Amino acid sequence: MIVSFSDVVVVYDNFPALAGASFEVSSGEIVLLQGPNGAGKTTLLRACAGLLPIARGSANVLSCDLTSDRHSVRRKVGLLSHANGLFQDLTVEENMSFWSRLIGASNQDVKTAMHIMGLSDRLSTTRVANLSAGQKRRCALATLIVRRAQLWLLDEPHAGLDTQGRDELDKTLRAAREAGATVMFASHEIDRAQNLATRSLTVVGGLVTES
Amino acid sequence: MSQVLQRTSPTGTRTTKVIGALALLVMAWVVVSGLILTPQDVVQGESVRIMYVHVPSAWIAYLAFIFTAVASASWLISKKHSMGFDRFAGASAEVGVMFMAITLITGSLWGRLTWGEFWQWDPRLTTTAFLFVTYVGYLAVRRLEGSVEQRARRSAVVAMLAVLEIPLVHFSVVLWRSLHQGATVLNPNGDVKMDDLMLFTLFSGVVGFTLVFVWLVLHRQRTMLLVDIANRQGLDAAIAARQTESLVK
Amino acid sequence: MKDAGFIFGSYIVTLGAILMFTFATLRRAKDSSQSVTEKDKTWL
Amino acid sequence: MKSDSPTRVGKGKVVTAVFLKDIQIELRSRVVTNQVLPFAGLVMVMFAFALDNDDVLQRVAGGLVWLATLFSLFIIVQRSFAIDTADGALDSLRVAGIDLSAVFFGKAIALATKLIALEIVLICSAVLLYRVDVSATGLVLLVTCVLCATSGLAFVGTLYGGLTAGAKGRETLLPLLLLPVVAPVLIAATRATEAAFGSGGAQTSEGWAWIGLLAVFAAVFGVGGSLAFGSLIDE
Repeated sequence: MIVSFSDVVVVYDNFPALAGASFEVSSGEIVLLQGPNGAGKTTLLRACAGLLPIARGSANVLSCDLTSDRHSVRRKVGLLSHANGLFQDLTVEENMSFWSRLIGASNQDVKTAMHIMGLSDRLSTTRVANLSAGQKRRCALATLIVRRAQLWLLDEPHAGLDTQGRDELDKTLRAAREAGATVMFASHEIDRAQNLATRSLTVVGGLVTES
Repeated sequence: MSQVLQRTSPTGTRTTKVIGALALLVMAWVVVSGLILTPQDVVQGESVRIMYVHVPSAWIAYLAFIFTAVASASWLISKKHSMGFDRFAGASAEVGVMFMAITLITGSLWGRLTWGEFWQWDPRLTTTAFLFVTYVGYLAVRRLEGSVEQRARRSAVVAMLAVLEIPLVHFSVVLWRSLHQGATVLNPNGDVKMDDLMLFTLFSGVVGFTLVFVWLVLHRQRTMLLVDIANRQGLDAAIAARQTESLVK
Repeated sequence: MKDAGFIFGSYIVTLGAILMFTFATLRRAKDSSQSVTEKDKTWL
Repeated sequence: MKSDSPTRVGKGKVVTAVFLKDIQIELRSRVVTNQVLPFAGLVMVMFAFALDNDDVLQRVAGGLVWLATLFSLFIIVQRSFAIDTADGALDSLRVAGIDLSAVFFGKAIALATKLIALEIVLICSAVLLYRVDVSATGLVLLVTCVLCATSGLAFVGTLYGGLTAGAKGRETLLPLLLLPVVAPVLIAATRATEAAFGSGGAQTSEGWAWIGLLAVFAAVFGVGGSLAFGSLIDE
């Protein structure tokens, strides 16, 4: 199992965002998380990345026990959250090279990722602050591609992207899967998402059910 | 017995009752003896009476911060990270901050009478003031949002940093005052000739304040546990309420 | 007594602060103990 | 595309990357250069208005330089972490699984660089506005003092800046936590600077005792900070 949650409770400021979530994800799956706003999808993804303390239950991601150690899992996952994690005053290229230097990725990987996301040429020397929302999202996705994570966690990756960007994203995720990665993503673009996913889970009221 | 106790105070036990009664008794004695029975000092005059509350509160304040540091270190070192250490550190710091405030106020009242000034830039005073501000900051860090474990980790680390900071503050102030011998005021502390009753009253003060400290920390720490438990039970209800959201759909 | 204001003042500050802290603590204990069972009060 | 995670990066590389990133952002956004520097310079002019006496100004020049540095420190520290929290980059740093003590040193060195730029301006303005003279031996003392004091300030600034980053009420919490800690730096750096300026007939040799204190402070919080930063910034 890549991810295995059992009765997991995650608390934000006395609010149980996850209220006993149980599910499993096995290797090579592309899992869609669907559910209304505030259902706990974002919390679920962040918890998988080892960013949130597990208040109750047991959580195991990539053979790391999150209840005792939330740190060793982080190197193995890639997280795309609502925020893009970019520095507004730096150009696309500078952002890319910062994040790739931190994880020791090669220049070739950076170039490839930028090419995939259509960020070469003029855009690469544009400051992130001057990009459109969709272009920022592409840049954030490019930093994620460079990571070569074993588990991809994406929070509404389709939001803000144009059709072409969405196609590229879907292609990228399928390629990652073929290379042996596992993907979990939340989306409200149900048709496109279901087309991409191999399985879908519904998150409501901090609980996870098969759908 | 415990039923009666519960009605008066849910955090009380027979031990705390005994400590509390003893504390009341000793404190009453300190007040009576300090204000009425003891004679005035040859050098300090009547102002020596302030010493019977000032010296014990200073002692307790420093003791409290040592306890906070030791409890925080124990929390960090212990494998289980027992929350008891964290609550103890927090309770001790709260009581310590209160006694530090008392120390600073009574000290400046005493200084006004003895030196003619409310404040002297003397190393001990200055360090005490910085210690006070540092632990007010520590309490502010404890109130930052987050889980019980986050609170414990953050505040334990901040307490350890305070342990690094205080000697540096003290040393820098000592060095500062020794190099700049500006307005040195006769420090009458060493000149006090205390008779037996005065010494006994001071000693009783230390005992009485220590009893008060123990009583307060025990109760405060149990109160913290009660609050944590109540929050946890609130969480149970919140989880149940959260789960019903999925049924509505 | 000379300087009585200062001397009584320091006693009042000291005892007053201790009493206020005591009552605040007891009050908070009472407020939050309503729902807590005897079993959880490990000190009893 | 292979799915093995990239090899772990050396600490030095992370320090350099974080340092360059912070400096690059400053060079682009010019917040310190265009806002903090003029603010600090203005403070020095205001002191001159308030004290309005050449002799007094010469005497207190050292203290004013370091007081203005401290006030600016709060602004620079908050800015330094605002760039990381603005678009969730701090989360990305956490998930990157890198050694957070490397992030601590990278940010501290960048902060120190900004502070030194600021202090040069402040000291120059003290020389120009307050008519302070610095001898050659005094200059050696002054440079050493700036380096030691700045490292200490940068370490504690980064440490407590990280603790309060993203917390509610950080604008007031940061000064509350930082002020008592930096008191030794204020005292020591001021005395050393006064000795270098020869304020009030102080000898240059008097300043070196204070340099020792500044160095100990920097060392203590350099080590303490690298140990504590990770657990403060990352819950």
